[in-house]
Amino acid sequence: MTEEPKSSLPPPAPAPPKPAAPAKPAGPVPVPWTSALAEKYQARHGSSLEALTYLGQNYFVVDRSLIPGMLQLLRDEDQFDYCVDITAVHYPKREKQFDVLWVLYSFVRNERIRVKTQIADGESLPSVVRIWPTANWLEREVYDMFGIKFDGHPDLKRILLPDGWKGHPLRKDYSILQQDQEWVQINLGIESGQ
Amino acid sequence: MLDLLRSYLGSTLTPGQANNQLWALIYVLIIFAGVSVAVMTMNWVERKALAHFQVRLGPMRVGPHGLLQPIADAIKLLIKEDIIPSEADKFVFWIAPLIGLLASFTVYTVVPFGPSQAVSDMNIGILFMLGVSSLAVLGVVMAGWASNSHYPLIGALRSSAQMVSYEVAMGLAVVSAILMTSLHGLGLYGVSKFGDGTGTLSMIGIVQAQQEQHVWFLFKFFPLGFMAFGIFAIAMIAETNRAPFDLPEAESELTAGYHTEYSGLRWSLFMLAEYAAMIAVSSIAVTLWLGGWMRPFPNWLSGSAWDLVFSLFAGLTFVALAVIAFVGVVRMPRHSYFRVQTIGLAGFGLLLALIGILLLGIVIGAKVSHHDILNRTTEGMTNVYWFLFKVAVFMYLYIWYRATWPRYRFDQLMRVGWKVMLPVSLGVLIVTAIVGVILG
Amino acid sequence: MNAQADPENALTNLDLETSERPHLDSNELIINMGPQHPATHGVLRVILRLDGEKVLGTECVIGYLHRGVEKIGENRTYTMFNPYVDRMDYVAAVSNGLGYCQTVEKLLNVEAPPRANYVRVILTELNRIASHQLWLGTHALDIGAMTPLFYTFRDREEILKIFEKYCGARLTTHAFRIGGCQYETYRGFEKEVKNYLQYLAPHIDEYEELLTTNRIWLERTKKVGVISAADAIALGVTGPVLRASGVKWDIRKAQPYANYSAFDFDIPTGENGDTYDRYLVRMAEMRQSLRIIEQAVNGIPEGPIMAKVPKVIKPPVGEVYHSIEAPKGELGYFIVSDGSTQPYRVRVRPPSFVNLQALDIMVRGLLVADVVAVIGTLDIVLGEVDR
Amino acid sequence: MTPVATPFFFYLLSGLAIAGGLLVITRRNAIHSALALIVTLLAIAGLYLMLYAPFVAGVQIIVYAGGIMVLFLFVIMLVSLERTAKERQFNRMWPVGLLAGCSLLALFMSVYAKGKGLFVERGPQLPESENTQQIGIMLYGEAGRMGQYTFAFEIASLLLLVAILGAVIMAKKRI
Repeated sequence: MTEEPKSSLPPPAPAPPKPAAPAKPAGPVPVPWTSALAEKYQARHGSSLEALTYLGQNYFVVDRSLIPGMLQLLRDEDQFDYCVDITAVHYPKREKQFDVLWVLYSFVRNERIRVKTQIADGESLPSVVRIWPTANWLEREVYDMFGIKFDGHPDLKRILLPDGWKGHPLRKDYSILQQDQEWVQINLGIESGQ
Repeated sequence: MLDLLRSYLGSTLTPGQANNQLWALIYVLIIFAGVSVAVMTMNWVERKALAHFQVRLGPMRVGPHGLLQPIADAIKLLIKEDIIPSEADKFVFWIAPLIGLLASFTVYTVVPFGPSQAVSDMNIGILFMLGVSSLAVLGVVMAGWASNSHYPLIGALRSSAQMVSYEVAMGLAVVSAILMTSLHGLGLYGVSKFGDGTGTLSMIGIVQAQQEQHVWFLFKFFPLGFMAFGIFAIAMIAETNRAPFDLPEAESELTAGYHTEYSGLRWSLFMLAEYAAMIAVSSIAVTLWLGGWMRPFPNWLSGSAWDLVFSLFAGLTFVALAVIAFVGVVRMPRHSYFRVQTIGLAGFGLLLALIGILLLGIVIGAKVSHHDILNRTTEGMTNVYWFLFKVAVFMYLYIWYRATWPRYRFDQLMRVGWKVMLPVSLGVLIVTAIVGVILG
Repeated sequence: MNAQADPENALTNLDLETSERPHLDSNELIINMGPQHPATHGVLRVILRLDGEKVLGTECVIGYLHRGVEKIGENRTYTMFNPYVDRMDYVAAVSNGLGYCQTVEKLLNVEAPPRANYVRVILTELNRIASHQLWLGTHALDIGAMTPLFYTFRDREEILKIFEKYCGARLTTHAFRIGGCQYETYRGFEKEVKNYLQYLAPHIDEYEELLTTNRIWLERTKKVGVISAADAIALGVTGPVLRASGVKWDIRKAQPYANYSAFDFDIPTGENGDTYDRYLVRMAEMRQSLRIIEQAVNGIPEGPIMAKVPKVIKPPVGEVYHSIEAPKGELGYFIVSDGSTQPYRVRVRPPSFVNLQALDIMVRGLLVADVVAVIGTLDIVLGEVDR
Repeated sequence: MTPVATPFFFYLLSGLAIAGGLLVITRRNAIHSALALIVTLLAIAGLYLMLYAPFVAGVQIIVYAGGIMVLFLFVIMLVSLERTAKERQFNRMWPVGLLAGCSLLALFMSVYAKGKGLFVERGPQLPESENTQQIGIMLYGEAGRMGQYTFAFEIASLLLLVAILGAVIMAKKRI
């Protein structure tokens, strides 16, 4: 969480007031999460997994290699039977550019956790559609917006943007005013959509 | 000319029976104009009544209380561009609304507004009516197919299946009513032994049979007549594609069903045909089960005094409508913006009042002078009034249904048609025959 | 009558080959429902593959209303982004705002003052009623009953009037601010809300009178669009749709937020997971909302309505997922802060989007008319599906 | 009601019927053929009316034009027409068909020529109003007496019932 997004056109937002706000105490930081669940997975996976908690919200940061297996275990053994959301965050300065997150919930435990992993641009992830069918559209959206491919997805194609669109808008190097001019000209017959 | 008028008004025959082609032609023109006006009125009434069912006002802008709305609509539809899809089958597309219109207007040739107030009294009257109204489905099917588009096609498929299925139950219900014309059993209200035991298919003959048997067929062999009527009343809604059986034009599923691709005049012809068909099937129901032109309680409340009372109804209805209009005038906001509307509504009320007074005058004149022609006119007017009154009740029911019920699904519609209506109507027919033979 | 689909629209994600192929080589019909169709509640395009009128499979094509809300969020300050969320589920704008404000509050680690929470609950529950009313009207209209639409709109109007008096807007209200509510309640607010409670209860009876025991309504909704509890959970379906399948789960109870734990209310559930149960659940939810509002409006405390938050909102570095029970289901926000005035990433977990995914399994084997009913019963808002 | 312009209407209706019949076999589009067939059927109904047989005319309209043809159209609409429209209209058998048609026509002509005496100048002048009753008496008989065709009629209806049952069984995959 380092940089301002690199945007070719700055948003027309009023600049924040110059006099710096009184120095706030540094916010809370993620601390290790201790619970039976965390210990179980830490024991199983060791250093490739970190269990953290931040503002009362618990999450695992895991290595990419754990991904389908650990999620499968979470659902099968620990009853996280509801996949709330799948999403990603783009950090262009990092070597592994993408954080991919699974937000999970268990009805039985009434508990919400997140599983987070990091992947590099161009790397793909295994699809979890077989584990939670709801992942179908969610993974498609991640693919649409970030260009992250999910192996084994039954129908990985764009969902919100039209087929044939170039670029993945939620990457930080995609300006807010950018669009696929070529697509607009061909499909809408106008010079520009702006 | 006066002689001609007198010769007709003095006649007790329909123009067809009297073999009077001129009068037949005049009748056809009157009916054509009358049905068109009735459809426009129905249009306004439906919109207003539906609006009031649904806590809103309905048309209020064109004319006082939207009275001129149908005319505005008609003009708009006439001058709208008539779009024919480029992929459509042009000839069939062009002819389809005409077929529907033709079918629903031809039916009126045999509708008995009174014992002599019909274009013709055909020997096969009811059969003719059913036959011609069954042709209306051709217009719908052709329209749906000729549009060369998916939604109209599905609409056409639905309507052909629906109309053919409900025609069966409808026909059987009609047959049991026809059967009653020949059976002089126990009516709900008394025994009768008139006639020669031969039934009739003639529309006028059916009403006369009810007159002779002193019972509306609705109440004959209670509840058999009632059940047959119920079947017919349901089937006729399906036949005319109205809610809750309006699947062929279900706008939330098929955008507009078979007339999706139609616009302007051609579309309005479909609407005209639909409403004309509604009035036509309602007249069949009135003729078969509700005693046609007969006034209520002709036997119980008999005598010339009661005759007078019931013949005053026609004039009184107009007077009542005039009073409603005048109340509207009084309640109109006092503002220069509403001046034209107020004057218009007052004029309309005045017109209604004049018609009412004219009708009352005829009745009273007949009572006072006992002039033959005045008597005949009174009689004819009363007959036509009661016939139209009963039809109007049905038209109101159509609106009521539409405001109340959701739409059936196609398979449910078919199930109701084949698994409920058909067996019941068949059963009613058989039981009617048995009961008639035993009691007769 | 061209039965061939163009290759672009081919139903690739359906296993049609294995499921019910018709015995006879009858023509399959590909019908494009939408994006301009009266029953798709916006610009949803559903490609239907039909055998006669029977649905063999569907594919939803969405995105016609995509405005890039998440991208906009990254380019606006926290405060500036607040009105944008109203434009997602525009019939439940208050809920959207509540979810967003609470997520940012969580990120800032501040709590809205109690009075603000009460006002929030009242407005959010009123909004839930308004959303359900809109759903009921349009759903009934899709099934062919036109009258409920006008009844519900008449009553929804009163809610919108309260909103308008409170914050000046009727639909996209922007009622809440980060840290509480910007406006104190107007004079007579409580009285008007109480009057509305008195007014609405008999009117809900009126809706039910028209539909609940109506034979045609029963035939059209019972056993239509059934989704089992297991399927619903697997597909991530939430909200009334999930509860109608028998899962008694409501975030207001499971993980209470905004003082919901202080109120006494039930979670209505269904048994069969069909359209009729979903109808009953939503009707019951309206009544439960009335209960909540009544308790809230009676117990509304005095005090400040806005917590102390800095003028310039600069949450510390961190990331937070927070979700609320919107009228349509779980509405979640995942916000990543990099310590600047603008969110580094805003992710919205839209209930409509996820619920719409269930359309396919719900309508297979049903008729075209049922597709309309099922789209209605899912209660989707395309502004939220497409964002 | 005495008829008006009888010859004119006779030739008009006959002409319509023949024209419709020709269109049925010459149109490429099956829907157009079906519509032409409806014209033919309606024209024939008109001819029945001219023969003082209003009941038969009415039944002709209800059953053929209103019922059967609608089902025809229903089926045709479900079948893809693009292919049939491109196919050859007449197959190689047309000389045979023409021959058969011509011989049938010749047969009719010869019957008409030989048995001219059988065709009376004017048809039986049954009163119009009696027609329906006459049919009823023929089919069902009067009080205490069986009709001329009662047995045949009932047999025919039984046959139709069997046909309906057969159709249902064949169409339904499982009962």
